[in-house]
Amino acid sequence: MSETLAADTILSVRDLKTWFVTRRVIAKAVDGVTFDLKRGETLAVVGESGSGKSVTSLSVMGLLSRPGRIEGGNILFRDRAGKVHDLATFGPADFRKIRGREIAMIFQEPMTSLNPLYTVGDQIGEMIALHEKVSREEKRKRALEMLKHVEIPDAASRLDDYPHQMSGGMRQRVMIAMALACNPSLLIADEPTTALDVTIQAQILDLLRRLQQQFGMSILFITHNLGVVAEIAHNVVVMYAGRVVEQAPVNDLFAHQRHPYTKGLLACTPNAGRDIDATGERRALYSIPGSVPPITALPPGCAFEPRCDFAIPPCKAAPPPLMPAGSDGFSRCIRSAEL
Amino acid sequence: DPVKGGVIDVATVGEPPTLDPMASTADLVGIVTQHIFETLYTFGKDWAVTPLLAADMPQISADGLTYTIPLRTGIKFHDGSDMDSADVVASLERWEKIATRGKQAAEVIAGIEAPDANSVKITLKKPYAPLLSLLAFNNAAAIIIPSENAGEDPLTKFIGTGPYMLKDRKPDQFIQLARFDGYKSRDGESNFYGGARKQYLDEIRFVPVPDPNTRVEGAVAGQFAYADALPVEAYDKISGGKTKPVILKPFGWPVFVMNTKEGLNSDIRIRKAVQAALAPNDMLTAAFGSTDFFAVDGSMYPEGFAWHNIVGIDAYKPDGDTEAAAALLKEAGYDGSKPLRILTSRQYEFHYKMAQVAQAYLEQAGFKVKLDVVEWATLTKNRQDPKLWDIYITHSPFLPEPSLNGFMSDTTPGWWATDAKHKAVEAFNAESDPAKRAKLYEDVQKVIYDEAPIYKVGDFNALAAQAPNLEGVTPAPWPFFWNAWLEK
Amino acid sequence: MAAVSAPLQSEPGLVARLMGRPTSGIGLIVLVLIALAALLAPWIAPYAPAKLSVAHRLEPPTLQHLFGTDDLGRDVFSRMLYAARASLSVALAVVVFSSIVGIVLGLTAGFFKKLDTPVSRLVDAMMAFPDILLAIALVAALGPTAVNVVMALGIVYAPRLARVVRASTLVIRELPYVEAARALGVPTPVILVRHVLRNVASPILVQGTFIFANAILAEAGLSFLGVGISPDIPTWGTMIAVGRQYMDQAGWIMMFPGAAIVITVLALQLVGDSLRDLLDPRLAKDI
Amino acid sequence: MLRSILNRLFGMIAVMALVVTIVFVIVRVTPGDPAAVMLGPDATAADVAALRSRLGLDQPMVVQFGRYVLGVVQGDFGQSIFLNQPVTTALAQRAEPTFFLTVFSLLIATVIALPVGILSAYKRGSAFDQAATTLAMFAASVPSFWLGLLFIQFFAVKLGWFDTSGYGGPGASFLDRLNHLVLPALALGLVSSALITRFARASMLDVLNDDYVRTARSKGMSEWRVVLKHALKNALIPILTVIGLTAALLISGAVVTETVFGLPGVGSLVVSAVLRRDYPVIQGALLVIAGLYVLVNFAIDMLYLAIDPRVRY
Amino acid sequence: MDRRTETKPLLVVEGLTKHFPARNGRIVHAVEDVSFEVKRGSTVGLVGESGSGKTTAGRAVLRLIEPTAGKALFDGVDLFSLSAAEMRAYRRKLQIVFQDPFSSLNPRLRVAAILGEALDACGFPRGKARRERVAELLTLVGLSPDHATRYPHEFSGGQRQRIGIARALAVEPEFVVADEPVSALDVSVQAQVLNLLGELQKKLGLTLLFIAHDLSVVEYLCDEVVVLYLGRVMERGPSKLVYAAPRHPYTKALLATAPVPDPTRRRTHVALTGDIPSPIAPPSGCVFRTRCPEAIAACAETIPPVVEIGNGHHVACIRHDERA
Ligand SMILES: Nc1ncnc2c1ncn2[C@@H]1O[C@H](COP(=O)(O)OP(=O)(O)OP(=O)(O)O)[C@@H](O)[C@H]1O
Ligand SMILES: Nc1ncnc2c1ncn2[C@@H]1O[C@H](COP(=O)(O)OP(=O)(O)OP(=O)(O)O)[C@@H](O)[C@H]1O
Ligand SMILES: [Mg+2]
Ligand SMILES: [Mg+2]
Repeated sequence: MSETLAADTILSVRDLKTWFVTRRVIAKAVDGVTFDLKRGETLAVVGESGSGKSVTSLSVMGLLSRPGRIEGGNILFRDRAGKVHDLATFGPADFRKIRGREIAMIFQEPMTSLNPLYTVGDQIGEMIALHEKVSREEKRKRALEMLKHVEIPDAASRLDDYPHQMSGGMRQRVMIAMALACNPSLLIADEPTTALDVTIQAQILDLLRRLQQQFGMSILFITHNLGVVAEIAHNVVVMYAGRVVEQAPVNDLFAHQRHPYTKGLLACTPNAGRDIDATGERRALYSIPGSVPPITALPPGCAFEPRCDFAIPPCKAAPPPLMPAGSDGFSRCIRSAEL
Repeated sequence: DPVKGGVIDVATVGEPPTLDPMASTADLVGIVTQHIFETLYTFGKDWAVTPLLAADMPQISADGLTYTIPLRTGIKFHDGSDMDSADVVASLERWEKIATRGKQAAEVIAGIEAPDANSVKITLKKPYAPLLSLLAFNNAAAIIIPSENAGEDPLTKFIGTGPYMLKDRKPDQFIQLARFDGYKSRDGESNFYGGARKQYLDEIRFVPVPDPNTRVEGAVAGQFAYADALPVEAYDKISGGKTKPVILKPFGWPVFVMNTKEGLNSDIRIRKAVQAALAPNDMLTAAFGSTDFFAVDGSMYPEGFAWHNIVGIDAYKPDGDTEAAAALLKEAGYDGSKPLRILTSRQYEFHYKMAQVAQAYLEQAGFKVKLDVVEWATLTKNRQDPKLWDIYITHSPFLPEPSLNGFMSDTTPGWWATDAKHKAVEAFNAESDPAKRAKLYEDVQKVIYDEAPIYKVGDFNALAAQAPNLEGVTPAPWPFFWNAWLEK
Repeated sequence: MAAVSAPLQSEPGLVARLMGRPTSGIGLIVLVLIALAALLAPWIAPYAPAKLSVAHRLEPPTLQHLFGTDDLGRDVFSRMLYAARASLSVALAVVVFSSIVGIVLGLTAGFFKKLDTPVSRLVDAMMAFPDILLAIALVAALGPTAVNVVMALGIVYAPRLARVVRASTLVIRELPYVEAARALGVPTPVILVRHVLRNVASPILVQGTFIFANAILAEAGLSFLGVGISPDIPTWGTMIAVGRQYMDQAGWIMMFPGAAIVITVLALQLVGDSLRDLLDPRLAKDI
Repeated sequence: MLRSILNRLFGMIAVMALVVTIVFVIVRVTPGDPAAVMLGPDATAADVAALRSRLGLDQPMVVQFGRYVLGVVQGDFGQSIFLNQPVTTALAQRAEPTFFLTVFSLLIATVIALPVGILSAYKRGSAFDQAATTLAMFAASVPSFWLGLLFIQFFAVKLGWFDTSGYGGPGASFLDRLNHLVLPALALGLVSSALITRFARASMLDVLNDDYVRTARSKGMSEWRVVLKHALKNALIPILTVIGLTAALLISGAVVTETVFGLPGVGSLVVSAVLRRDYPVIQGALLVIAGLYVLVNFAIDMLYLAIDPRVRY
Repeated sequence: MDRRTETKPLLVVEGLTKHFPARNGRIVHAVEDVSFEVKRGSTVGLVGESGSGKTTAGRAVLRLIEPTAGKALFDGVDLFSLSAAEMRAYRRKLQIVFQDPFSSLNPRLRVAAILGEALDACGFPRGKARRERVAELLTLVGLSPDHATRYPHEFSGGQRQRIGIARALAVEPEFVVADEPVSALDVSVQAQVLNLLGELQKKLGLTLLFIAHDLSVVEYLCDEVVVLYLGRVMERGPSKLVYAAPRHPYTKALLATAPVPDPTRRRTHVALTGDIPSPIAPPSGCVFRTRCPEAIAACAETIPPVVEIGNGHHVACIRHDERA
């Protein structure tokens, strides 16, 4: 292993390139993603639909579906024993040992992510049995314990429920219980609250925060909602068209954006305090012009350049590199200093 | 040498509609039931009537009106009871009522009685030469059954006096016949259907195999000891190994029956045009392939039959005479607008093939032709309706008695009824001296060619397949398996 | 949602896309060739289909008779061309007939909630009859003519289409664009045609291809059993039935029409399969 | 649970009722008079009229229908004109070969199709998948009777391994009967396996794209376990449906196959009944087979209930 | 006070109720006794969690589904009492914009045909005038006139939503229901569409019923807000009042739990526990009581009436005055 990993870092993705290559097109879904996730912390990945968030997380889990393939970069991961692996080089058998035990994952759609034909108890128990030698009673006991951890009311009686007998929020709790059953050191949560109502979303976010304190796992939290980011993250990565455009600690990022895209994102969410004046007259919202280009037809330079208010001719020339910006962050904008 | 024992499977053309031989004229019914039931008379060599259940030929009164038939004694039915004259009278009365041929005979029969236990007496209204042949026939047959069963219609108890008795029947699967141990054979030699009947085989099973190719393949694969009515094309196929061909030569004659009552063919000139136009050579070649299986022959009976003669057959053109036909059509004023409707079916593939060739020749002569291809069942129904057809195609074995042929009656489809016909046929039927009858038949044949109520296409042979180790089977239009044995 | 990935690309035409795949490309070419052969039969066929020449019966394939001659000395090749006409037009008529019936039933059941249960039950009941069996019974009842065979098979296949149409209609009925049309006060018949029918066209097209294929097989089966269209019109099925008797002397009589059926049906299925891949968004979703 | 069973039961009865009606209608559209057909060509008008009234054919349609339904409910499908036995008996006597033919073909089809379909879906786009899909499509393109003929020609006539036709004589052993079933079951099974393969593949593909399969993978499970435990069980429902459907198709395929192989089953009974104009038999066979189909569907519905907890509303 | 709030209501909804049949003869209480007013030229926001009956209420008002009970007085005419034929005449005055920009446009029709259908509906003549009108509409929603010959799939989500809006506007309606028109859009595009709606309303004097679950969007866009929970109105009134001083525990909880893009204002506790009950068997009394942190025994007994507490601010809580 040529790459080194700082001791407090559990996951380091470096210049990851994950492409979908078909006979007709090459879709560079992820093309230069770099970030570090520190032990016990939450790293939020934000970006609009199609920006490559899920593909990034699936690359880490080795769950890419064909024709997706990692074309370059490293995914360095430190396991419980302290050994560092490059997941980008892993084969299916290697991944099987890591998944569930070291890295667990929860998904956006609680409605469809659980197998409808098995009880939730079975599905949690299965996770345990996959990685540990446990007796039948033990398995059941542990599953129940997990259900209690995720604060499912009357857990003992819900153990034998089927997923369809539960609400979306409950199911997401079950997913979390399942993910944490083998005490993984990294939890990847791909938009775990997007499909939920605000009140339920708040419950889940709360739960995750509490469990993080309890279990000490690191969380890679994927979302497109900046409010949620503010709510849960320690560090934030902003993605646009398959690339990381900015990384910063959460407070820094909301205080001062080092990339025009991030700036735009924040500006275009309506905020009554800012957008309605004292007379009750509303100001037009800031809006980013145009729309996200398809990843199969990105401009040669900065991907955001066509929509950018700050664009200057050099932006068109070549994709800017990810450069340090601010005290503890990075930005992929050549004018980041001016922002 | 003959050995006792063994079971044979006989592939037949299908499932017989009934096992009551009185109720049907179907060949298939006769083939199966002749093993179970017996008649007073049957046919010996050269189709001479010979006694079966009767002890001897009848004593016929000088006026030809009374037939006294002596019966054999000690004959047992399959149920163990003895046959006597009461059974015979009851059976014959049932025959008169139910069987087609019985009904035909009933028209001339004045009464049937039993003078004593061992003889019956049939009184006629007028002399009727075909009577014995009718009694001897194996379909619509005058079988003898126990008197207590004679009231049944339809028949449910299949109790006869034959060498084999019905053991089991699964429609469309098999009809299983087992040797009847109480059977009493006639003494002496076997004589075609008559004479001694030997029961070598333990069991005979008739397996309905409606599809001719399946029959062929089954025979080739050695599945059937005997497979009936095979397509002639299969000759080479069945010539090697597990089976060998049996040709019955000649078997019968395909015939185009003309509707003399209504439609185009009610005009004799049109009928003559058809007669001239048809080319039997090609029709038979198409239908039967090689001359091994057919003969282009205009005589109503081929050589070898007492009825054979060549009177009138110059109207029969082996290769057709298109010009003559066209001329006749013109004379008849046919303008080609009304189609000549040929009713046929594919039950017998050779019917359909002849129809196709006929169509080509008829069209050449100027006819407009419409083939009406229907199922056999529909054909037998539709031919009853004179409005529906001009020609229908059928075939018949060479019947031992000419008056048994359908067209000889006025009422069968075709409805041929002319003075000339009546004159010839009545004279023929009234005469009982065989030699004189043969002469009288020349007149009948002449009328047929003059008036063209039917068109005989030619002679054809039947092909069957038989296992090499099956011995003692006499080629016959309705194959029978008493006297047969399996070589070890 | 995944369809968002390439919303701005304009799509090439359906035929072009079919030609773009090797399987359906070949299928399509084969179909076109067969259709042309059928259409141009009178010009291509070296002999009249009914022209018999008893002297030349059962001749093996030669240059004069490409596919040999049959039991009446007719040219098998010519007959096959004409048989293609009959077989294909019967099958096509079946598709048209069953589409009309199926679309009417399916739209009715799918669009009008009140009629759904009765119509669906009727369709269920119709589905309960195995295809050839029902066709045989119907043909037996009505008589073996081309029209009746088409009707019988049409009735047999209509429920399948009805189900497909109903299922799609149920989905489309609830789609916002239908609701938008209702909100505009567009009359129901117009909605049915412009919005629903137009969008069930894809599943109908896919299903129609398969029905076409099945109808060819079923017609052959019926003809083989002797309850097909009138036997003096050659079809592939009747040709096989005839050829069967000459299976080992003159195998060509049976083999060529059999092969024609296999090739045509296979081509149809290849095209149908690709059509489904291309038109059914469920299967097309991840590439 | 009970409620949904009752619900389906009711639906099934409704469909059955429609089936009975359709069969009744089909037979009534027959031109011509069943009585005349029964009595044959020589019957007099008086005889026909007598039989008509004996059969109740002179009654109003509603009454006839009522009687017919009453008969059917009591298991009385009438009397075969040709065979002179009750239709039920005729059908029962021929049920065995058809039953075994169907079961064996289904078995053959399933045993081939399931693994191939699953593997095909799993290895979507691979050489195996392409070969399997193409082969399946090819199999689905071959008329089963044609295949049967080729089989007879090759296996029975040339090689002599099997009997060409029939179902063995009276008292044939079961093994002997099996021998008669091998070729037809193979011919029919191969053709039907195509449908099941394609369906199994399609539903597996569907399911393999589902989120819970991804969840299962994310648990660190081996691939075969993901496929067999999580994916297959979910795909099974549509697959079961198509297997049920295939069972029905097989019966219809049996009509032709039985004719080709001379099997004395329900299929060849129907074909000969058609040729013999034996309407009550056609009617009865249609009814029984359609009824079976409805029952099979019902059974599959019940299986759904057993497999899928979601269906228990 | 805003000028618009003084004009008389264009739409008055009274006691709107919609029940759907559920399995086993039970019913879904999708909307129960909902009343509100929409003043001419104003925007009313309908907020609530998923399943609270927002869409159902919106569709029922337009009679896209038949309401079970209630009245919808549009310009004084009760829409619910109109015959189907009479309703057709009203259709063009009331339009709807849908949430999903992908399924709300028929993929087989070109944009010109989609808009053309709307123009047909108001009897707009065919020909050159129509082409000009289509161009005009497209320009109005910020698209280019030559987009008319394209198919929907050739547009991005935001552009499609614009087409949906253009279709609704084609018949020159007075009242538009916008059912979560921006929820399916990317954040960066969402603002464009919100701005467009705002502009159009000003320019055309539209009256808007805006359905959303994003509280900040409603606060920004709407003059008044109606908060639904399990099909019932919890609180309604001028946005300013409701947002500044929510009087219903549910509204408070909603506002408290909505994530705000500001890490310095992180919530410290979760206001609501448990799940939304099933609309098939809503709780007795106040439907919210099962999750309400302030519920008392009496809440289970009576359905709290919606009472006005001043300035058009209405609340349905028996304890509202305790907290006043
Ligand atoms: N199997 C695939 N084949 C081809 N392209 C794919 C595939 N999966 C994803 N992509 C493409 O990769 C890009 C990134 O997708 P990804 O799912 O990572 O987006 P995301 O950021 O998670 O978006 P969302 O917020 O919608 O979940 C998209 O443009 C998508 O179309
Ligand atoms: N056609 C229908 N049949 C039965 N129930 C329905 C129907 N439409 C809606 N419902 C039910 O009515 C209730 C209200 O649904 P509605 O769609 O109005 O909610 P909503 O507030 O728009 O939710 P969302 O935010 O998810 O769009 C829900 O419980 C829903 O399940
Ligand atoms: Mg994603
Ligand atoms: Mg809604």
